[in-house]
Amino acid sequence: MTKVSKEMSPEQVRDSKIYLDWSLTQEEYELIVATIDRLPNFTETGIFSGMWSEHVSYKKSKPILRKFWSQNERVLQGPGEGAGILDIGDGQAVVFKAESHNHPSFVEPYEGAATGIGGILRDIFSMGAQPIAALDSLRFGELNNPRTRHLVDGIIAGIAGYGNAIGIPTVGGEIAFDDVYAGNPLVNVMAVGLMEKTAMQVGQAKGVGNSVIYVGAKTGRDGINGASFASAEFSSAHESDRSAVQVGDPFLEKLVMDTTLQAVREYADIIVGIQDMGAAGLLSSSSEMASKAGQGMTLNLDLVPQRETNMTPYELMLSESQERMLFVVKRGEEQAIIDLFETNDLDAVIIGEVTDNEQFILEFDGEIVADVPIDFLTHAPKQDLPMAVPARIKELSSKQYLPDMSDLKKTVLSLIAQPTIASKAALFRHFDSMVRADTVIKPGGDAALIRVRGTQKALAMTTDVNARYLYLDPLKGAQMAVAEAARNIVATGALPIGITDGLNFGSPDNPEVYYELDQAVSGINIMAKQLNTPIISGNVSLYNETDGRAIYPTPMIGMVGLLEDVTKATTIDFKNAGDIIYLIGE
Amino acid sequence: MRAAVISFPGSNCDFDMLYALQDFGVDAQIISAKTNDLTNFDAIFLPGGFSYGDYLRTGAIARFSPIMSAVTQAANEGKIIVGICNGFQILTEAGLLPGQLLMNKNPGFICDEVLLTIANPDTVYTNTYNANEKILIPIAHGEGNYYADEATLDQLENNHQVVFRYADNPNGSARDIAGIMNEQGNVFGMMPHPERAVDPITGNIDGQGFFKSILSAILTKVTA
Amino acid sequence: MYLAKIYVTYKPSILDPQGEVIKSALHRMDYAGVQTVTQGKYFEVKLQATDVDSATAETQSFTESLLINQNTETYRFDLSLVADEVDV
Amino acid sequence: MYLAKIYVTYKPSILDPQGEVIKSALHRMDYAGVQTVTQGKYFEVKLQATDVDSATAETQSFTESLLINQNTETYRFDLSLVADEVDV
Ligand SMILES: Nc1ncnc2c1ncn2[C@@H]1O[C@H](COP(=O)(O)OP(=O)(O)O)[C@@H](O)[C@H]1O
Repeated sequence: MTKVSKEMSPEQVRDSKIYLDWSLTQEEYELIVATIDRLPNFTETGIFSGMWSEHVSYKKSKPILRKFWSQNERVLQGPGEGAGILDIGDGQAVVFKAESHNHPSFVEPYEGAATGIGGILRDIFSMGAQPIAALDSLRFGELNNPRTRHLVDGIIAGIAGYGNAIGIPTVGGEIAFDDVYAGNPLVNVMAVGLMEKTAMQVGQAKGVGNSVIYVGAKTGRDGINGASFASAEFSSAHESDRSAVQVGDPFLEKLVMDTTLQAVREYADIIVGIQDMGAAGLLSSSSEMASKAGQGMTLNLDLVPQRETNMTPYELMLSESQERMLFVVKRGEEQAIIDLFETNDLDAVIIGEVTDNEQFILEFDGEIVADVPIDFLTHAPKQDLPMAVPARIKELSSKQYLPDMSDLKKTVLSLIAQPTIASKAALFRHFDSMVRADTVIKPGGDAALIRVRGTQKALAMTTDVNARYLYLDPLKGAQMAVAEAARNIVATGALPIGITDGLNFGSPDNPEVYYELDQAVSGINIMAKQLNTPIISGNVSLYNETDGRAIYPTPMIGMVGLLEDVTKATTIDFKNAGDIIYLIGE
Repeated sequence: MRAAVISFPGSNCDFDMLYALQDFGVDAQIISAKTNDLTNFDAIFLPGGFSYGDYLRTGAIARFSPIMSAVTQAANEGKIIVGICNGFQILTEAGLLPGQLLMNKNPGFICDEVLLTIANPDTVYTNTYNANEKILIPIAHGEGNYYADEATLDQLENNHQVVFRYADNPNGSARDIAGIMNEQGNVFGMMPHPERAVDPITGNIDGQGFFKSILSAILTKVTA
Repeated sequence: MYLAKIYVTYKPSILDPQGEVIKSALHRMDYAGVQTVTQGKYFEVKLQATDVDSATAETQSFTESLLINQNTETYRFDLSLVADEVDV
Repeated sequence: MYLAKIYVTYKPSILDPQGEVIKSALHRMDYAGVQTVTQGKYFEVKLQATDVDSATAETQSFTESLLINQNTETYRFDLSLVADEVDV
């Protein structure tokens, strides 16, 4: 008896319709049957459900995301890779991206936030860049709710626990509190990296016969189906219904990061591609690398380093165990890479090869357990969804809200007593904002500023969005978010040069939410073009709803700016008594 | 002067220390904790970070790294050994300095800049500062609460081994201790990070005196 | 007064990075016989309760709601009767 | 194979800030009967040894040299014989 024979047969998959539980639709299943011209087996059905989840495929948001303006003279890499890259002159480039970890952080605040930091840093160093800073953007319910306080404590501790240990400073962020986030907090993180332009790596598996090398932590059953989980609505009744939680290991990731960067420096000529294993783990990293290069790939799953016993092919492919990377290396040159990782006490194992047949083939225990067309697997059928102007916007537009401002002192005091407006120093003091000794402007200013060692340059960075504005007008609110980010960058003396975003919305199946998404993207675009700040990377988190109630449309804007002369940096404090204060703008 | 900065797996302030030393013209070099020879160096720096993830206890696992026997030997030969933050934790775990760094009195990591008082200006580490001078130095730790039993603390005080104290104790350290040295004065540890306060561009240069002191001490030793 | 000794460990499928690192350290220190190491938490809680049943119920309740994380951890505990302490 | 269960606690004179934080949290959650809380560490170590004496000696040795810091911590442990596991 083989290990896989206790799984459902293809007929049982069909009859039980288990794929519906994995969030494949009936039409999608039928399309698979028609395209591969047979019934998909259990493993194949599982890998389609993973790859076609919204979280991995962006099948619902892509028609809108495609509108993003992402090209100007600086852009070296736009959306589509682990992170976007901008030229900052002198042969150097800045790399940045945002990521959301909303659902995992709600379930498991410490580990959810910690693994969010781990994941976004892998996106940066898998491009060949040294991470230089992290930022966050957080949304919680009101603080009088004990569950919210528990989430705040856990999420702050998780960001600190991972970021501090791996030694990347957390230099900025923003936090706001509103009841709409009580059952669905938002944890967006952003990371910024720096590299020599010549070190640029992409996640592609070119060259037939080249080896696929698995690097880093062993695979366990962590977060199986995490990608489908992140793409499904939350119901508070199901809080205990969890697949195994992902636990982060910042110590291991530091070794993986340093060794990966060393490999990029020393073996650029034999490394063909690098990709981190994020959502849908080994499955999406391997199939996307091959598909982008127009190749096929065969993996032997028995070779995958495993932490637990009796793991099935489905589990091995879908596991979201942290701190893992995939390298494609020229055939015959593998040993140099394997040795390098081994000297740093890390597993590096050849698990497969690049092929020319454009099929994605998985072998396990002497059998072929999956054999599907790779392009089909990595390109979920797009969905164009209906939009509708939200009823509240139609109704609201006529009446204008006028605040009562008869007692200015009272108004000011009540404003600064709001947790959203009050200083967040008590929270961000848990983050090491100075490690690497390059932090010129620490949290507490408008944007953070990190000098580029060995040059006169510095990079400014910030995250911003006021979702209440978007709730009232998604188009204008999104423009205001970009404008706010730009003001924060400019306040340090830097020139805004690019944007990453974290689009946090409710269910796109609701036409009003889909409209919000579309309008927000248009708003970001309008302002981005005005400011010449292309959108070079980002993340989409949909289904942020609890019991049918969506969060405010919350597109976090992460912006980076370039300051050519760091000695010209400006800080927010008043310098001298007697200096004149100007108010600029309308 | 030739200085080694030891890089343990999980160290993350090793390059910060290296750059700070190089800024002062020191011939400094990163040395892996997996090696075991320090004969060519005059001074050895154990940097901050999370060696071995700080799993189990801070510094507990790093203390058994191959390099530590060379560090102990160098200490016995009277060479200067400096542990900053995690380096301090490793030196106490290794028994090269007395006491232990416990979890902060209010649990949680704190990153801040705090005022230190120079408790003893006649040391290798403070000879360019004045007695009772106050300097602002960054801290970044979750386990910086210095503990030793009363007898040990009395001994530290009597021998003037307390080098820095917190002006406003951030972590519960016994007798506000921020940095101590051994009886001979050649092994030193502190939780705050002077290497983060040397470059004017970061807005704080109060740590410069620390490096200048070490340099002048070594220079005197060499010329004496 | 009752003394509850509570032992908390990770569920088997959960990654225990600390245990792995400690195991490698022990191997480097030549404790070659060590096969596996897991690190958990250990609590001693003294509590006033009218009888052993209510002490048991209370210990269960606060352990599950605060001391452990039910997503990742399991626990067991034992209870014993101890003398009341004089507050100082 | 032997299973050593090792319980590590702070010496009584050492302040246990985590224990204090947990105690206040339990009081806020209305577990009024809770008098004291201390948090320690709990290890489960499986080791190969020829007999119980050498398993005891080995456990003592690695616990004292690595697992605890003798300035501030004490420990106790129990040993039991368990079935060998099949390596995978
Ligand atoms: N979660 C956080 N992490 C790190 N820094 C933060 C965080 N929240 C706020 N900050 C910092 O606090 C300062 C003020 O932030 P914010 O209140 O968003 O300011 P503003 O509204 O002026 O943009 C900024 O320097 C910001 O980076």
